[in-house]
Amino acid sequence: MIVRPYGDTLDDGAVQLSFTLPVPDGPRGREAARLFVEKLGFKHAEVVHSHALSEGFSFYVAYGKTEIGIDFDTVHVEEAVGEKVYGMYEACDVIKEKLGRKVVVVGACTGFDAHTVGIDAIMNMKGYNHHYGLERYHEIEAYNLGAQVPNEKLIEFAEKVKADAILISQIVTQKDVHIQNMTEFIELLQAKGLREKFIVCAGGTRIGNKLAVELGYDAGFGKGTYADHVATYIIDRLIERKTAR
Amino acid sequence: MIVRPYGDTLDDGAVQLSFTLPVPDGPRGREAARLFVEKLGFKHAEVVHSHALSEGFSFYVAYGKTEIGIDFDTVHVEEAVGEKVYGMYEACDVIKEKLGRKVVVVGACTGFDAHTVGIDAIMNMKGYNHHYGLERYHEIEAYNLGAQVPNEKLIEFAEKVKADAILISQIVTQKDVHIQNMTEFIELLQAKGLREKFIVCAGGTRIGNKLAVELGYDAGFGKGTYADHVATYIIDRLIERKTAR
Amino acid sequence: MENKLALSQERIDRARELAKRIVSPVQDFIVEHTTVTVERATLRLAGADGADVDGVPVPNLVVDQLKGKLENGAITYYVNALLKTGETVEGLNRKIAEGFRIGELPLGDKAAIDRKAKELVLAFAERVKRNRAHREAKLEQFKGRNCSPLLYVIVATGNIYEDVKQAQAAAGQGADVVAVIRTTAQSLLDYVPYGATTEGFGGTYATQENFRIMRAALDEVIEKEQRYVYLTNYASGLCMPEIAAMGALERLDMMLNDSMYGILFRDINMYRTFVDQKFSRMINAFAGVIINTGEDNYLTTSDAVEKAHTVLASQFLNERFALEAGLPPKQMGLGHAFEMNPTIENGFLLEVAQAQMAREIFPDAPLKYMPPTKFMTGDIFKGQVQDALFNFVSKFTNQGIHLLGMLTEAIHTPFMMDRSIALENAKYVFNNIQDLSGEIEFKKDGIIVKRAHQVLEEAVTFLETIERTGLMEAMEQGEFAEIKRPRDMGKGLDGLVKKGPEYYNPFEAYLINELGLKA
Amino acid sequence: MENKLALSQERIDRARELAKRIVSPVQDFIVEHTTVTVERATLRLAGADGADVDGVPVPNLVVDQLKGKLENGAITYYVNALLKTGETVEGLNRKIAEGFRIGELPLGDKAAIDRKAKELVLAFAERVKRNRAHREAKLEQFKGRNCSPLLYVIVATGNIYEDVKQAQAAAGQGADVVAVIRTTAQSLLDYVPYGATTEGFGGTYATQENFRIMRAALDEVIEKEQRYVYLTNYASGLCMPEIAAMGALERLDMMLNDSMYGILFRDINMYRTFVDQKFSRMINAFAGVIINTGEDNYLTTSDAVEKAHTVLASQFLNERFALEAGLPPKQMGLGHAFEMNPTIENGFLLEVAQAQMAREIFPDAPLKYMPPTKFMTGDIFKGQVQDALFNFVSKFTNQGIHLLGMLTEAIHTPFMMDRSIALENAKYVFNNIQDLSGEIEFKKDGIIVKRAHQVLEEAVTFLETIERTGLMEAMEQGEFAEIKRPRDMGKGLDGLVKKGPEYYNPFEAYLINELGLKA
Ligand code: B12
Ligand code: B12
Ligand SMILES: Cc1ncc(COP(=O)(O)O)c(C=O)c1O
Ligand SMILES: Cc1ncc(COP(=O)(O)O)c(C=O)c1O
Repeated sequence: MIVRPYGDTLDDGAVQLSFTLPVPDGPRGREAARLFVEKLGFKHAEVVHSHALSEGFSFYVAYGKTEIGIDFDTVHVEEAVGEKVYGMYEACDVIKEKLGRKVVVVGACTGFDAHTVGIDAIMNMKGYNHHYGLERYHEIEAYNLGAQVPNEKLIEFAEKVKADAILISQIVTQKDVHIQNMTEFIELLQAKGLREKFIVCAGGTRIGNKLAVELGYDAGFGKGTYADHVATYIIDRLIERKTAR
Repeated sequence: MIVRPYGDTLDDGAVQLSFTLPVPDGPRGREAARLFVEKLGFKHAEVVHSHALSEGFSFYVAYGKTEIGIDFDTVHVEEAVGEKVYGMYEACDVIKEKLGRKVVVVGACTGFDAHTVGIDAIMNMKGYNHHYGLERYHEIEAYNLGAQVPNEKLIEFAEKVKADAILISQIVTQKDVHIQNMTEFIELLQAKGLREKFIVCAGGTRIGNKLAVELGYDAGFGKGTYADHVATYIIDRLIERKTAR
Repeated sequence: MENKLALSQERIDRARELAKRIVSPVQDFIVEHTTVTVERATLRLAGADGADVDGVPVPNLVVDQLKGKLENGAITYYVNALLKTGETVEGLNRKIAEGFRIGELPLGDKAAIDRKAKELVLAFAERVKRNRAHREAKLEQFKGRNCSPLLYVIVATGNIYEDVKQAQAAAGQGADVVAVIRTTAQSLLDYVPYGATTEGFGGTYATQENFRIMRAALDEVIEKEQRYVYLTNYASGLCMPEIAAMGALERLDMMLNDSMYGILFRDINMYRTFVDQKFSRMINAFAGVIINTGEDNYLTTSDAVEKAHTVLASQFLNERFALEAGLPPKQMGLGHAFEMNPTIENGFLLEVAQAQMAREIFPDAPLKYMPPTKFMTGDIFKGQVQDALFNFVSKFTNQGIHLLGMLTEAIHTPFMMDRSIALENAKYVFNNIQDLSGEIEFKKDGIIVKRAHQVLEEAVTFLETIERTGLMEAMEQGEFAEIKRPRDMGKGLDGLVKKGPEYYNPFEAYLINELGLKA
Repeated sequence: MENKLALSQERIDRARELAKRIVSPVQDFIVEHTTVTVERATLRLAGADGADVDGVPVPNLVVDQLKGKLENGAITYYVNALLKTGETVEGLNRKIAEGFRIGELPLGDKAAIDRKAKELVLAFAERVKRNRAHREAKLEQFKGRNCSPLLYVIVATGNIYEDVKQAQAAAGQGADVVAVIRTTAQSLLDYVPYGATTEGFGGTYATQENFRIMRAALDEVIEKEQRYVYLTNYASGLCMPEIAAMGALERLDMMLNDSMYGILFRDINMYRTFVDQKFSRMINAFAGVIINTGEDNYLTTSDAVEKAHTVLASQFLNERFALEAGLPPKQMGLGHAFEMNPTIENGFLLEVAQAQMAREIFPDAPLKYMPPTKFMTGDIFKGQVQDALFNFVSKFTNQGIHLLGMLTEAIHTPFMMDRSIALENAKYVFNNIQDLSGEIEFKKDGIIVKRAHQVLEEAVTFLETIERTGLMEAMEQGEFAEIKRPRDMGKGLDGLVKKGPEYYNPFEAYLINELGLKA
């Protein structure tokens, strides 16, 4: 099924846009804005507002109608975790039963990133939005190293405590600094021959499973993640590995 | 010069979009939204928000970065009036001097359109935003026929008062009703062999010179028009015609 | 009712007294007249429905056949035809649609006609009472689930089936009231189209079938969301009483129904409008339908600061006309609007003053508060903020019916997403300032208090002028909305009929009696 | 100062007294210590500047050469080198950058060193006084042209030349204050980079050259717009005093400069931070720079309702630390923030309570009010409304410095258009409610009044606990922002130096004298 944006009628293709152009405000700027929107593939483009930001910059609000659509049947997303998510108690029961030992998890906000609220939400006792964090799981030993942890140090620590999984949080994404930092981490692991030793998960506001997997992680977790999701993922992978052996 | 949208760095091509898709909210919807934005020509597309509108519809906010640009040098707009706009007194002086007779203007909000505020802004004594309307011009005889005037009636009246110019206002544009109505007016004029007899101007929130000229009008006037603009246009055309003869 | 403005009760009473005196001569005129649409509405109440091959509705066919005889009341002939043909109502409607001319049948026994007519009156009354009871039961069942003020959105796709999707989505997102906007210029049609429709400009035709479709769709959502969802349509126009009749039959909950809107904003003849509004409001009163008046429209053409008093004066007049039609205050959605130029310093204070003033003067009316429209621009981000302040004032001054402002007001009729954005805006603001109104007092002699006093005073002065001039004369002179409307001009004048000595309308009589009006 | 909350002066005095007692032992520690960055700041005030081929700044080169000797004060050796080499300041800087080691020069005559040092002090004092006078003259010249509260925006492109474009555009659109956000983690660098920079993440390096470039750019706009535009940068971090020094020299007008932010949010050692904040604040005090404190940060990690009292308590502490450094209240931009969960019923009332409370307790401080950040989402339309309510509260409670909320807060550092949208939002709201504050009284014993009383009471209780525990111990135990910071951990501890008996710092002495502090 081809799906198109919907304004008030099926397939009208209506989209709202706003942007700045490095040209003065005025009729020519508005016409350039309209042509730009058309060039994006809009059959019908209307600039409904403009104002000057400075002598050389101007702001535009536009609405367009397009015939471009997406075949929804071909859209697939591979989330790290499926429908089935263990609650805290369930997770602990499964660990006891299927793995018979404590699971060790190490997490940190790496590189220069100091946004700990996200990783804390996953790891701290208190948790987030009424979902307890990993520290509260009886069957999980969780180490949260906090903010601005160098990749090298994190790996060292994970080796020391014989971690099953490493959790990395990256919130700042400007100039793709997260991609650099996440890539460096994986390369470091590989250089040390440790990649296969850990389940490696990344998370953060702008991180999805797709990106993380592309960068060589086992899984990625975005906005709205709870400890439950990560725990489920880690436990299921460990069980898989155990069975595979 | 090729210009691209500007977020915070020249040529970063940053654009904000929002739209609805006729699919349920969720990871697949978000991925479809992202793919849609990419398909519009964005190299980098990020869906930063989604929420459900109903079971089958969902809303997306996205930011994208594109390399698509517009060659600003080739963007030309032909406005009805140039830099030089007469003020009221100046306009009257020019009429007296160059035409030596009163100019007759008839205006109306045509078809089913009842939005008279726009045409009133142009014609009524009081005017708009401290710009007097045509009725206040000593050298102009202005007739404002008001709302929902059938095209036929307007033409009749214009003939009766020997109008120099006819002003048409169209505000409702849903389902292109203004285009139908404006086209009908011109066809009617032509059928009666009267097209050349009048200067015919159209105006309205969503009407520009370009559209009006395409539809066979002499000129079109959009948002932010004052009586001064229309008066200037009419006077200059009348002078041209007089000189041409 | 809280009193923050210390308005003078004496001045309020004075204004009410003036309104009464202004309306009185108009009422005298009204009772002596009927109109084509009053007659058609009566026929509809009796069951006349359907349309011929050209789409001309049965009530119109009947009335057209009765040229010259309308002064006796169309219902006489319709009931006569029922008796003469022995048809059911449906059967007769079908015959009429096929060309059967009832005006030519000889009139039978008056008493028999009266008996049959009273049966039809009872059937109508029962149906409407059932509707009313259903509404009241559902409101009771889902008490406390609606927002206060009620969140009111419009749908306006032109296609009733698209409208349904949009309406259900909006109701699911929290809308309490859904209004189906009519297509551009339907108010100028002297008939009500028939059947489900899918083609309209800037709105969808008001038809009885469309009413039914939307009512059913919203009833579904009501059960799902466990919240009553009010359905609204637009009566004012050339068919005001007929649409009111259809609304009563199909359990609409609100109806745009102003005593003067058609005159001023649609150039409908004033005699016609005054007669029509009375009958339509009697129907709404009986059906428990909340009327919404159109004072907001004044401010789309006039300045909201300069002309605030005309809004208040018009509210007093609409109130008076409503009382004369048997409407209790709790069914009076008197209109006003947030239409101040956003560049005015302290505009917010003036808005608060005016909204709070309306609240205190009409304590029992569920005031209808309209959002910024005139000063909305294509700058949708700015628009969001204008709407946020509007939401704030509305909640802060305890309005009753809150029309959601759309960030795209200056651009297009609402997209599905626009409505959702508007609902989020309002729900956030309402919840965030939930109890603010009870927390705040205004400084005596401050800008807000002074402004309210000033507007009330100006309204009294304005009403005094109107009283001296006469309402019809005042409208001829352009006292309202700066629009001049000569009394013998405007659309629909030819549909005005002076009642004859034999005029017969048992529906009207029934309503007069039920509503406790003097005949 | 208006008093709407009827807060108890006795409780306010009590809190101030507690703050004084809490800060007192910390002051004792401070006066006995210096740090590498205090020494480098002193060198900068004397004129040390430039960097070697590896980019190591001259002040760092000097201090590194003086390992073990810092307890005497680095300035002794720098001035000694000036005398010994006969170089100008610039000449000496160049030599040092090329490898010249001043630590190894034998110390000359103390009196000569002191004379030369005092010359440098005078030169510094004159330059800073000139800056201050210039600012005051311009503020006088363009009086009444700034918004109240001041509209504060950030630029954060990472590239100083892009920043200039954005800053000039914003100032042209009405921004009163432009802050150049620092690159991620600059606060953890124990040196200040040199020269103009074009590469930063989420911000631009704070360098003296960047300060100069931006100051010149804004000075241009000032003349064009006939409105003063304040320039702001960020001091707190490992180089707090040095950045304050650079700011004083380059006529910055505001400086983020908190007494505890670095400890809590950057894991900088607490001894280090306490010593650094004192010297940096003395510089800011002398230069007429308004400091901004960072209480808003508490609410990014803790709950704004539960932990409101920690914000107030921290304001009392920051105030006390500031007074100890000679800062008058009018230079204290004490921080707080609109960080309440938007789903809280009556959240607006609680925000008003807290903001108004801060206003009444610190009547002379130009309070710095931070916008919603934590609860902003990718829903930019909702974000606009959150920012609108924030703008409303800020104006309504007469805040001093208003950080503009960005609708894209949860997405990216501001685009040029985001800033413009934010300015439009704030300007509209401010103008629309211009005099609202003076119009409104709060109900006695209402939600707002009670909330303010409660927060004040909780703050007093909290300060009492801190006083009992001791400030450093309390920070070790995680009393602030739920973050535990052991006193002998954290970055920069190795840069702490106990002053020797011979410690010499004529700049410090001059400031102490000028600011009327006790030595
Ligand atoms: C709080 C905050 C701060 C606080 C951080 C305090 C702290 N201890 O964390 C302070 C004030 C210190 C701060 C500083 C800065 N910040 Co900041 N900050 C924010 C803010 C307001 C909220 C972030 C937050 O706490 N979100 C709530 C948490 C719960 O959500 P989350 O992080 O997404 O986490 C969830 C998921 O992503 C996931 N998750 C996250 N990590 C992981 C890891 C794993 C393994 C898993 C499984 C899941 C997972 O689970 C979590 C729960 O669901 C955002 C704006 C916003 N509203 O998002 C800006 C924001 C993130 N900050 C930003 C910036 C630029 C900065 C600075 C660099 C500014 C500067 N130059 O000074 C500094 C420097 C910080 C640094 N060195 O990293 C930008 C980032 C822009 C970008 N896209 O690159 C933002 C978006 C603001 C903006 N628009 O400019 N910031
Ligand atoms: C006021 C108003 C009304 C009033 C009109 C009162 C009146 N006497 O005019 C009332 C309440 C009656 C009304 C009704 C309706 N309205 Co209305 N209305 C508006 C509103 C709020 C403002 C329009 C306005 O007055 N603008 C101010 C004037 C000064 O601007 P302007 O018209 O653009 O005129 C300027 C220029 O365009 C130009 N100009 C205009 N005409 C001409 C002509 C010439 C020759 C020249 C030279 C220049 C010129 O000069 C003027 C001065 O600069 C707009 C929303 C908005 N904010 O724009 C909706 C809007 C125009 N209405 C709309 C609709 C749909 C309707 C209805 C159809 C709704 C309904 N189904 O009931 C009805 C029916 C009206 C009908 N039959 O035409 C839609 C149109 C959607 C679309 N794009 O098609 C809008 C955009 C609202 C919306 N978002 O839904 N409306
Ligand atoms: C009282 C009233 N009736 C009816 C309408 C709509 O009627 P029309 O269909 O004439 O646009 C309005 C619209 O603003 C109104 O205020
Ligand atoms: C007081 C204070 N100083 C400094 C900063 C920024 O410092 P950094 O560069 O460490 O992010 C902030 C930011 O919130 C702050 O509140």
